[in-house]
Amino acid sequence: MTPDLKVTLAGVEFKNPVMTASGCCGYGEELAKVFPLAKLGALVTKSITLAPRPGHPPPRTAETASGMLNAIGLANVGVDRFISDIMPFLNRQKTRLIVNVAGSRIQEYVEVCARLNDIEHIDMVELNISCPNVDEGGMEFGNDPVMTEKSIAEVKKVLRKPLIAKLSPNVTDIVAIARAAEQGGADVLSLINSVLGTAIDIETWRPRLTNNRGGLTGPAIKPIALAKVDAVYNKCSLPLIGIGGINDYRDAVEFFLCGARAVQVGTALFVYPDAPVRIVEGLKEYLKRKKIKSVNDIIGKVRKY
Amino acid sequence: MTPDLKVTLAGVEFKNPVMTASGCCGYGEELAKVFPLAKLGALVTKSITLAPRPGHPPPRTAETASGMLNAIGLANVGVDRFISDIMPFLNRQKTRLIVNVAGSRIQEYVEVCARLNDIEHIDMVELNISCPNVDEGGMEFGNDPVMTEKSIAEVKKVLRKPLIAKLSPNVTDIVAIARAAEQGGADVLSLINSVLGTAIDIETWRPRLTNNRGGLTGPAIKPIALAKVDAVYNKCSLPLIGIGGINDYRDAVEFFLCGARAVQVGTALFVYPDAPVRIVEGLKEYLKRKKIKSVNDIIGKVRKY
Amino acid sequence: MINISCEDTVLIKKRSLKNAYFSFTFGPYSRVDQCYPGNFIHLKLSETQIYFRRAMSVAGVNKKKKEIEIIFKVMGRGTELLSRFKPTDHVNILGPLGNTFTPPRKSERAVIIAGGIGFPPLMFFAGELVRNGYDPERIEFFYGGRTAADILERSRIKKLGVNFHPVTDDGSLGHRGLVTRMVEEYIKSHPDEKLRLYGCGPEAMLKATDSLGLKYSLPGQLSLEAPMPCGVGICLGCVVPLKAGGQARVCADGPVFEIGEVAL
Amino acid sequence: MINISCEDTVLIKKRSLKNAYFSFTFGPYSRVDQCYPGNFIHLKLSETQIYFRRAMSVAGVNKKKKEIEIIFKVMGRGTELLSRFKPTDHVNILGPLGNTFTPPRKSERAVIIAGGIGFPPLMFFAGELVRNGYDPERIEFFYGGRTAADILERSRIKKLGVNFHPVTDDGSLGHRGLVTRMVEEYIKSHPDEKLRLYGCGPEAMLKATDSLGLKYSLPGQLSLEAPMPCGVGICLGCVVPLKAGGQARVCADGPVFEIGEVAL
Ligand SMILES: Cc1cc2nc3c(=O)[nH]c(=O)nc-3n(C[C@H](O)[C@H](O)[C@H](O)COP(=O)(O)OP(=O)(O)OC[C@H]3O[C@@H](n4cnc5c(N)ncnc54)[C@H](O)[C@@H]3O)c2cc1C
Ligand SMILES: Cc1cc2nc3c(=O)[nH]c(=O)nc-3n(C[C@H](O)[C@H](O)[C@H](O)COP(=O)(O)OP(=O)(O)OC[C@H]3O[C@@H](n4cnc5c(N)ncnc54)[C@H](O)[C@@H]3O)c2cc1C
Ligand SMILES: Cc1cc2nc3c(=O)[nH]c(=O)nc-3n(C[C@H](O)[C@H](O)[C@H](O)COP(=O)(O)O)c2cc1C
Ligand SMILES: Cc1cc2nc3c(=O)[nH]c(=O)nc-3n(C[C@H](O)[C@H](O)[C@H](O)COP(=O)(O)O)c2cc1C
Ligand code: FES
Ligand code: FES
Repeated sequence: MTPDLKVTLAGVEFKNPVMTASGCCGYGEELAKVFPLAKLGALVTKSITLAPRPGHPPPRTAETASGMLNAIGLANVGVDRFISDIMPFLNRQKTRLIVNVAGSRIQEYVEVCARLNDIEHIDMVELNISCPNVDEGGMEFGNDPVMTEKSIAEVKKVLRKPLIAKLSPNVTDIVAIARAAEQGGADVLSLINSVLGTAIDIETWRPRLTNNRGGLTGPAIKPIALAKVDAVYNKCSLPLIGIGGINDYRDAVEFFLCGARAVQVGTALFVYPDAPVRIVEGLKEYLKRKKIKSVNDIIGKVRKY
Repeated sequence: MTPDLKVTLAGVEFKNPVMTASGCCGYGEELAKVFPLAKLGALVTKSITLAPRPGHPPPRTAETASGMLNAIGLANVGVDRFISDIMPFLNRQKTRLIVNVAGSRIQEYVEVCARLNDIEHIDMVELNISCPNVDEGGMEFGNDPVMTEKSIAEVKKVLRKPLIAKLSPNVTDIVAIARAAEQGGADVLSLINSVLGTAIDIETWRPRLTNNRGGLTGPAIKPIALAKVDAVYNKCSLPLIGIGGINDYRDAVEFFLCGARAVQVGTALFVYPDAPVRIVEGLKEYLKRKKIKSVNDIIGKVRKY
Repeated sequence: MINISCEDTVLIKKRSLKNAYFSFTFGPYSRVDQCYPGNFIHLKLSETQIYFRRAMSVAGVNKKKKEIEIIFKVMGRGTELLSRFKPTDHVNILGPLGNTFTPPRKSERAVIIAGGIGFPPLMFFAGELVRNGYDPERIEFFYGGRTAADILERSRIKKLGVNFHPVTDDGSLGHRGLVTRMVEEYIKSHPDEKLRLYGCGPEAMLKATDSLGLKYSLPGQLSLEAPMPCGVGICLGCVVPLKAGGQARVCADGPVFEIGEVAL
Repeated sequence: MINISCEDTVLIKKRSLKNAYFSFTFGPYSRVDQCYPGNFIHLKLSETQIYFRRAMSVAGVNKKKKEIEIIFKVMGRGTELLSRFKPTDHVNILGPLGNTFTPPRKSERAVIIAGGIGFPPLMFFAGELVRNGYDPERIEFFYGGRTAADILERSRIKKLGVNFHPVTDDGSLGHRGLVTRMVEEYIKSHPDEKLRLYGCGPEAMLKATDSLGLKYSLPGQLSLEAPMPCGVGICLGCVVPLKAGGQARVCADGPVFEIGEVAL
């Protein structure tokens, strides 16, 4: 008997709980050369903004101990070209599709979501609220409960698809942010986005990123991400998607045990582009070995001391 | 010509800028079996509390990708036995001595500091304000600017030695905390303490620490620590001590370039107990190679884009 | 659609060349038939020691034995670790990646300009041209280095029958001077030939080659390098600015670009 | 005061034993003269691949050749990596660490109880006793395992001249049953002898040995294991609770503890 990997988030059923993480899989075209995207629980696109963005100048990634720093700067084709140039490809893929949306003003989030509303194949929208809010002088939306609630509420006014709010880890009290997101009307929470970090070249005395600082991701941050999921689980009623340093099925299981109902795989894709497929296979084996029928049976089952 | 490694913090001169980090070198007795403590810029003791504390039951450490989690739980002999049993040993060491102090009530910090006041060989006190504040329901002192300022101000009322405030990284806005510490009367800031994290055993479904969560340290967190030092540098007028994932002289140089005037070495001691000696040697070579006279000449010299 | 594999192979042959250069042969590799000159492979050197893969150009393939060769120089942590691999050690290969050199037309003369770690793909390219019937006499293989010790695999290149032009800074082998200076002299002394340039090597060499192409209106291609987290086009870490505006990913849109295309 | 060194040594000899066990000999190691039975060394296996060191008991030393031996079993990531080391590979040794077994008095009979990865230090201990003039006939070496394949280095132990008592769960070698059951029978059948127990092995074995010591009022020592981040006493990660209250660090206060001391 093969274990059941199906999970349901906000009424949407996913064939398995393993998704790509935003910004780590482009729009899926390159990964499709490595494995059929139908093997994914869902594809999450890189962040889409209203206008196209070139991103920061290179270097915009750097290798660190068991991880990486990036300051890509939300490089993307913009929502119009996403719809005209990319969606035809995505429409042909037999996988759930989650479009990640970013912006620097609430109105930008709202406009992008409004344009995505009528595209049938898009199953959910994930809001990247870890962007600096231009209106509020650069403070990130996701670092403040009030801004979090407000931006989500505004988006929910126009969006007819289920909404995932993606939380930043760079906050004192992530539970307060999670509750604000719930209050604003989010249907699902995904956590975490990257952790603020930097690195310096000691020969040139230059930061390793032209943006001077960036986001730390990869195995190094897994303990941090896991603690955030653990902190939020049961502190609000929304289902959680765990993200951060997931490299193999073992990492994924840790997130399920801490309360994640699905996981996203980011940086690991850069090393093993077929990592999600490996994780799905590993999960099946694990559940079989443990004689557990469904992945749902392990969610939140960590046995705290 | 050997480069000058001397640095001065709050009027105290250190023969070099490399210190041990609190909790990672006991009270120095074991390290003295590996190298003469006189080679250190300073020894920073593990956190001393008013009463002795056994700490959490084992397991209280776990290995992670390029790092470790710990929840030792401030195990220490208490201030009285520290003075009677440990100080005689420390008095014989020809090194600067910084005593780290912890507590769960402001009054506890104050009382411990009062007892340390008259011990001549103690050069400075470092306040670990990353402990849960019992009076305020467990919220960490260091996570709130008001509590930070208040606890430091109360300690400064009794303490006649220079005071280092050790900051937690687990906050939205570390600059606000740094400024509060300055306002409260801190003379030096050290950052960072460990990053909140957890890990789960997927066979037993148990957290890997009996405390369920702990602090992440080691190379994994270096980019995070560096970004915090960079964020605080020039945003308040206090000298900074950089801590977090420093393994070799290259790591130390990154911290100096970002504005640290000294560094503390923690987790690396567990792998190379002579790491501080290696770092001092490496620093000398580096400055020589770069034809730089003094380590002070590289502090804060990162060339931002 | 699926054409990139991610597979474990074994180090079969290790040759230590001069100057911290090594030739490694891996196999069996299922994709040898899909490896063309310009393509590269992305090597996972250790499960946890070094996080990112390291990119290496295909330096040769043995289709019958299903073996693939790379030639690399020890530059830093990754290549240092790789150099300590021993036959029977495993390595995970992601590939083949990137685009390929466009062969010259029959009417054209191929002017190859190699330097440093840029020579392996060009040696592979020259070899494949010859194997596919292109007249080796119409290949000018310029190869620059500081001293004679920097010019590797000489007999192997000469055996192809190409016109081999080693150039060294100190004159210890071949012409003395900068390789691109020699190429310019060659161009100037062959005004009536249709030349096509192919460059791979240090940044300064690529820039000079690019300038030569533009100055003398010669077509050609340059193979670029950039730190590559993913190698497959999904991280956007390896972008370079284009002269026409916008950016290109060295891994997925390159590594081979037309002369004049990239703002070097 | 300074007596712990942190030095690079080279793997000189690698012997593959049964059941995923290996004997590794490193050298030259400057501290061979300071290594006593019970001591352990802490091995840094890779600069970045695995962060923590791994603890291994000293299984033997060759003072003249300045060589040190460990015997280990592949348990997880670290020992797996170690098992793939080849002669000439480097490893950094921190040591010697921990305390040592107290030798029995001349009037006492040494009852050694070894199991699993606990046998190397006890084999070293028995050998050193004999070398120092202790009558091998007065050493009872009990060694338990599941099957015959778990009882390693038999001829080497026998060569010491000790009374060797292999015990296996399935009876495929020596007595059939649990090693501590056999030890209890031995104790009961030697009521007039002064016995001193020495145990190292799986937790259940240590517990049973501890109980035996308390039940029959026999002195003795147990060598414990615990995950050890630092091995030198500074991280407080390896603590065990003491029966008298408080805690002890296995690395710096142990690994050898008196029977009845630790709350197992
Ligand atoms: C398409 C392509 C093909 C290549 N082919 C070859 C080849 O055939 N032979 C050869 O010797 N080298 C080749 N290189 C360069 C080789 O990838 C680098 O020398 C190697 O990555 C350096 O790694 P390191 O860990 O030794 O150095 P480090 O400097 O320690 O590496 C640190 C980081 O920088 C990156 N990096 C540093 N320098 C380079 C560089 N020049 N190019 C790309 N990434 C870099 C590494 O990936 C790593 O992330 C190629 C590079 C690319 C992009
Ligand atoms: C004082 C002492 C002496 C030892 N002597 C020997 C010996 O002579 N021969 C031998 O085969 N083994 C010995 N061990 C046990 C050996 O250290 C472990 O088997 C080894 O650390 C497991 O590492 P791993 O990476 O293979 O396993 P993993 O399970 O992958 O290790 C993960 C983590 O757990 C720790 N760990 C796991 N199991 C143990 C354990 N039983 N003891 C200590 N740490 C553990 C590791 O240090 C590491 O941090 C000794 C342990 C100690 C404390
Ligand atoms: C190169 C890169 C680009 C990213 N771009 C985005 C993005 O555009 N939008 C977003 O919400 N998250 C982005 N992220 C964050 C990831 O989606 C994910 O939250 C983070 O990387 C942690 O997961 P990981 O450790 O598995 O990579 C990016 C991460 C990386 C490494
Ligand atoms: C095992 C362990 C115990 C620690 N105990 C203390 C402590 O008692 N007081 C304190 O202020 N910091 C303590 N720390 C934090 C360190 O001083 C340091 O801030 C942190 O480990 C980051 O530095 P590193 O990455 O170099 O270890 C402890 C860290 C570790 C790993
Ligand atoms: S290396 Fe990732 S896009 Fe080129
Ligand atoms: S292992 Fe660190 S105190 Fe024992």
